[in-house]
Amino acid sequence: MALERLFRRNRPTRKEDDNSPAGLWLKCDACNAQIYRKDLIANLHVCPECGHHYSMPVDARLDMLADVGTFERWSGSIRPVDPLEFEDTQPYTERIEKAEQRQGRPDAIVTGACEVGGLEVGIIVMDFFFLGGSMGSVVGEEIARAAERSADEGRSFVAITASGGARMQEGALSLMQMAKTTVALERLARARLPYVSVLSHPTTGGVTASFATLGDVILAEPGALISFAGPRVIQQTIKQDLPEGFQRAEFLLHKGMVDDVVQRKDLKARLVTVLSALSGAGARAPKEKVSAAAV
Amino acid sequence: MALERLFRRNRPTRKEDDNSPAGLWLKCDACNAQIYRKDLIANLHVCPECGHHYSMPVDARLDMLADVGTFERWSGSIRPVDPLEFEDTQPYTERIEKAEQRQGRPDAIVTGACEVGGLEVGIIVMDFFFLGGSMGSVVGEEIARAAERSADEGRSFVAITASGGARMQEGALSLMQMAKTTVALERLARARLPYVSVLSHPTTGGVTASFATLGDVILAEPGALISFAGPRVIQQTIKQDLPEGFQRAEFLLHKGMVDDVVQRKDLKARLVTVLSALSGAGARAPKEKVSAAAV
Amino acid sequence: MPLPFEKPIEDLEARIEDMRRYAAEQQVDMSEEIALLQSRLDRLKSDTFENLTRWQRVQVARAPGRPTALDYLTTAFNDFSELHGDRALGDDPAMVTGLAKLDGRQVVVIGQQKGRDTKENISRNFGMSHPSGYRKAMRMFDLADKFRLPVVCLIDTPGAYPGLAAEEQGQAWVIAACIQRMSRLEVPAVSVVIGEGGSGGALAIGVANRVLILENAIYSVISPESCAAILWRDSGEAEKAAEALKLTAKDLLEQGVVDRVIPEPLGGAHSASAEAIATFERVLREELAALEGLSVKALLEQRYDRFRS
Amino acid sequence: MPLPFEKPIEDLEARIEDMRRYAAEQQVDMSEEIALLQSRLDRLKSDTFENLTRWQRVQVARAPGRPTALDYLTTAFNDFSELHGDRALGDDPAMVTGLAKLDGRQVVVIGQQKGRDTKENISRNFGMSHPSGYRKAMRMFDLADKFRLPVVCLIDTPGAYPGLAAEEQGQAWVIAACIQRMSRLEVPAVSVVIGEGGSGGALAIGVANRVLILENAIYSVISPESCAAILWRDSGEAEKAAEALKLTAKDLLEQGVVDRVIPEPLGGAHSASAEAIATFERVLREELAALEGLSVKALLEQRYDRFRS
Ligand SMILES: [Zn+2]
Ligand SMILES: [Zn+2]
Repeated sequence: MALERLFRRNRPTRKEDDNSPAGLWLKCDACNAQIYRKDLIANLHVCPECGHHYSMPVDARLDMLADVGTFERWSGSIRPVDPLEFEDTQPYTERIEKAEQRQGRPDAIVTGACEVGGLEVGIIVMDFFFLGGSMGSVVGEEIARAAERSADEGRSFVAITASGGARMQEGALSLMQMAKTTVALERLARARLPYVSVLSHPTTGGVTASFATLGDVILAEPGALISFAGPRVIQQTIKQDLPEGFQRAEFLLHKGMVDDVVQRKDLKARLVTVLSALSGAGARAPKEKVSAAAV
Repeated sequence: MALERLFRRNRPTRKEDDNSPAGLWLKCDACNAQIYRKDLIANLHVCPECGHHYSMPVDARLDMLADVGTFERWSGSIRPVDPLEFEDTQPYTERIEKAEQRQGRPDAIVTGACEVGGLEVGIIVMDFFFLGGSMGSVVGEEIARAAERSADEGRSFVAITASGGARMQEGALSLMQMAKTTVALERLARARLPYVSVLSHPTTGGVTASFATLGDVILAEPGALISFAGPRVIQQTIKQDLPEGFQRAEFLLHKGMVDDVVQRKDLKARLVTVLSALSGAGARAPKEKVSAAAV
Repeated sequence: MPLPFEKPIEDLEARIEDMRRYAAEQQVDMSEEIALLQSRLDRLKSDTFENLTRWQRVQVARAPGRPTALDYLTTAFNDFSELHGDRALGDDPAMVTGLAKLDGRQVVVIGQQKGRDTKENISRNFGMSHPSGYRKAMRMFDLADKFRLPVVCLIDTPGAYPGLAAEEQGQAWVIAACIQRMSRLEVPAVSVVIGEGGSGGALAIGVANRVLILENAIYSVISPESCAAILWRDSGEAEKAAEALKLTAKDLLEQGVVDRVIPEPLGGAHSASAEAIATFERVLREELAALEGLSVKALLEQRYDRFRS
Repeated sequence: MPLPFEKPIEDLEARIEDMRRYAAEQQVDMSEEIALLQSRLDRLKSDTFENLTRWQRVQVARAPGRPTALDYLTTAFNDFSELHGDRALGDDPAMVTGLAKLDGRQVVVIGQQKGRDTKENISRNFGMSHPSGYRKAMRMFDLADKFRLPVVCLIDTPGAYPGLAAEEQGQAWVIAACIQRMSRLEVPAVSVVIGEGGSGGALAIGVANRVLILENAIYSVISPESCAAILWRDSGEAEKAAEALKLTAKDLLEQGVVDRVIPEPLGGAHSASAEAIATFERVLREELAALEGLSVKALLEQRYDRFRS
């Protein structure tokens, strides 16, 4: 049934996340073709048969976008705490530990500086495999710091989003990250530096409802689920099936919410075109105040 | 059938515009009640039986809104010319002459200064009975001058609109009045002086698509037809009947296009409330530049 | 209909009432007994309401009869003049906006409106806004900036509406835009959580210089029910979730999410709305007065710092 | 398929072609005759196009094969990168917007797009925008101001669409807002009427520092057909209406509605689009260069004065 497919799709390609025991081969969720994992990875985690876009690991994303050898990591110095001493079926602290071990980073984000087609860029990449890419205080703080540092250094800003939304284990503090990331973007706006957000599968909840949709230009990956409320919630609310393609990138393009849907193989080139087109003013007038209308 | 009713309605109450020969009595278009003309006029041209709002002559409108004896006329010094030497079934010049004789003013508008509940206001009232209240160079110029003078004198601005749209006999020059009136409003915005527009029946075409819908607050009279394209044009385009109440004030309130639909008897009081609420800043900082977002 | 934990209070009140009637009929003086019972009632009330569990607070925050935004706008304020419409999508009945005076001070008001009965609840969509509601709020922010009027936002929503049209019209986009627009206000802004502060739909009008909350109101990233459904895979565990989420006024003050708690009358705002609204008015007046002196720059920086930290 | 008055030209061209073929077959030199015919053809063309009636200009302005906005954007400009959507109602295919370079100068482009064939005409709604199109244009104005990029608008529309949804979504409101927003641009703006300038729907993106028009384009408050239907009560009188409305480039230059006419190749842009686009590019480059020096204040005042007078 539609909804299930909707969730079986776009699964990541990391061993523990797919159904092929050996993990050498996997069956494409979209076209059922047998794919050799190496080919999938070589093809930017896009099915060579049907072009279905799978979630992309952070490192692969950075390799794909940053000019060779230019990426310099900013994030990683702060670690999540457990302000609410939150415990459901297991303590929040344990969830974080496991995720950190599995993903090799303190939280669901990597930020840093790099060149993209020779353009100086500040970039953030969310890690959906770290507690669903949920945004807590650390993720919010890393994003805010990256935006502010990019503004200070006169860099364009790029965000690659993938998130289930706010991290509820941090309660209202996670909600506040929506405001924190939003106000931090103000620094870029005042410096007239372009911010391009790239919405990858899935981008939902508090992340979609804050910095992710505030890009001067918003690009989306094919088939990406992009929403405020998740399809399950909506279905429970309205008690009916959702239209095919609802909340998908192509649907949102039609609804006027994103500037374009871009194939992964074309993403870097498009970023270079857009960023270079918009980065004239920033260089010229980094410090000047911009009228709200123009921001 | 709906459309016809839609056009039979809201007809003016001037002798030559109704179907009662003697003109002492008339039959209400909305409820068919026999009404004594005096009662209708005493009731602000609103049917005492069903509350149907008829078009209101300019002078009656000014009497109703301006504090007694405070109205000072600004308009009337400029007269329409015939830049295109336009002639259809009769020359434009003849049409103007007849209208001027009938209405006793050079064109379809009266502007001036007055007090409304003690507040200093610049006001414009359109005359639908002068060539359908169409906006040509004179109407546009009078509006622009009134807006600028109000700004210079620190007055709030009120527009009572009633128009069939642009005056096609002046060709593209009449189209340009849409831009002229719009830029003139800028002076009020920069002085942080409030502008309230009141859309009366009918307000359509180039007037609706320019200064009329740029009020800080937009009020509409009950049952008023307010549109860009007229119902006939739309019906010819889409080849189907229009929904009941389409393009009427109440419909537009529901669609989020006007701030409220106000009974004529309550209009002055509402204007006073809104204008006094918004006229603090103008007094304080008449000359200061306002950021576009806030305008 | 009382909340579950209010039953003992209601019973005792009934007894006192009964005794009064009896004394009147029999024309005997029972004032002493009644006084004793009255003081017992007060103790019971304070014991109950000072020791409410977080889940019970959630119930109070949602209690029928609790003052809604319009109750405040028409009682604590004067000359409330509602302005409708977002000029794009429609007019959202779940978001009420307009102009009003508070103690002679002209302000722009924005309030999330729940129904005061089932019929109104349906017409108000239970206080859950569509994108047009947030667009209307942004229109009011523009108006407030242009005419230099302070902004007061009353937060009371289970959350932004999760529906087809809402998603199609970019619910996430307008919430983000509303947060951004409010953070750019060049005038003082005060937000008050008067009932339910439901997630991003509440925060959208909560990016104020001062964020207040009523004693029994809640503010949370997710409803206890949804949280329980996700983490415990059982929405019946809402009580546990409410405890874990630490979503009461007291919790939020400790977390620094809110700046001040507005006390409610003993027994909750729903038991004495006039008194609750009066206290609200007094506190709001203080808060607006305190912000009045600040420059545009100071207001922007204070708001930036408050939400950046 | 030629326009009615192009028939003689087409006939003569056919004859010349025929004679060339004949000469080639027979291997006889008829260059002299052909040269004579060729010069006669040139005279015929210039006679025809210099003396077009206004109604004939209207037909040229609407001629199939006449370059559309996208033809200019993809030929006269480089690196055209289309940006979609208004972030509120949808993405209007009748209004194409994005980023592009003209001779190395980065600009924001907005163009009203008719179809180049019936299928595209239907998908583009014959170049008639809905409110989302004007909202998208306003988004581009914001982008242009923020990043200090000049704006180029290509006008080619019968008018804003007169339909149910368009009215419901406030067609009049967005046109007024678009006129106002464009008048506030803090960057240079040039609008070019490349085909049909239809009423308010055209003016909405025509509040520029410089307004240009192609030699055979038109700009009018109302279409000749509608004007005839209203004033002559017979849309068949469109020819009379076209004459009365004085809507040609030459007329508008005299009326001061446009600032400059861009010449078209003999026979009209539809007969030699490459040449037409090349001329367009050259003129537009001059115009943008001329505005480059001006301050924000100067740009705003120049635009204010241009449309205020
Ligand atoms: Zn596949
Ligand atoms: Zn009646």
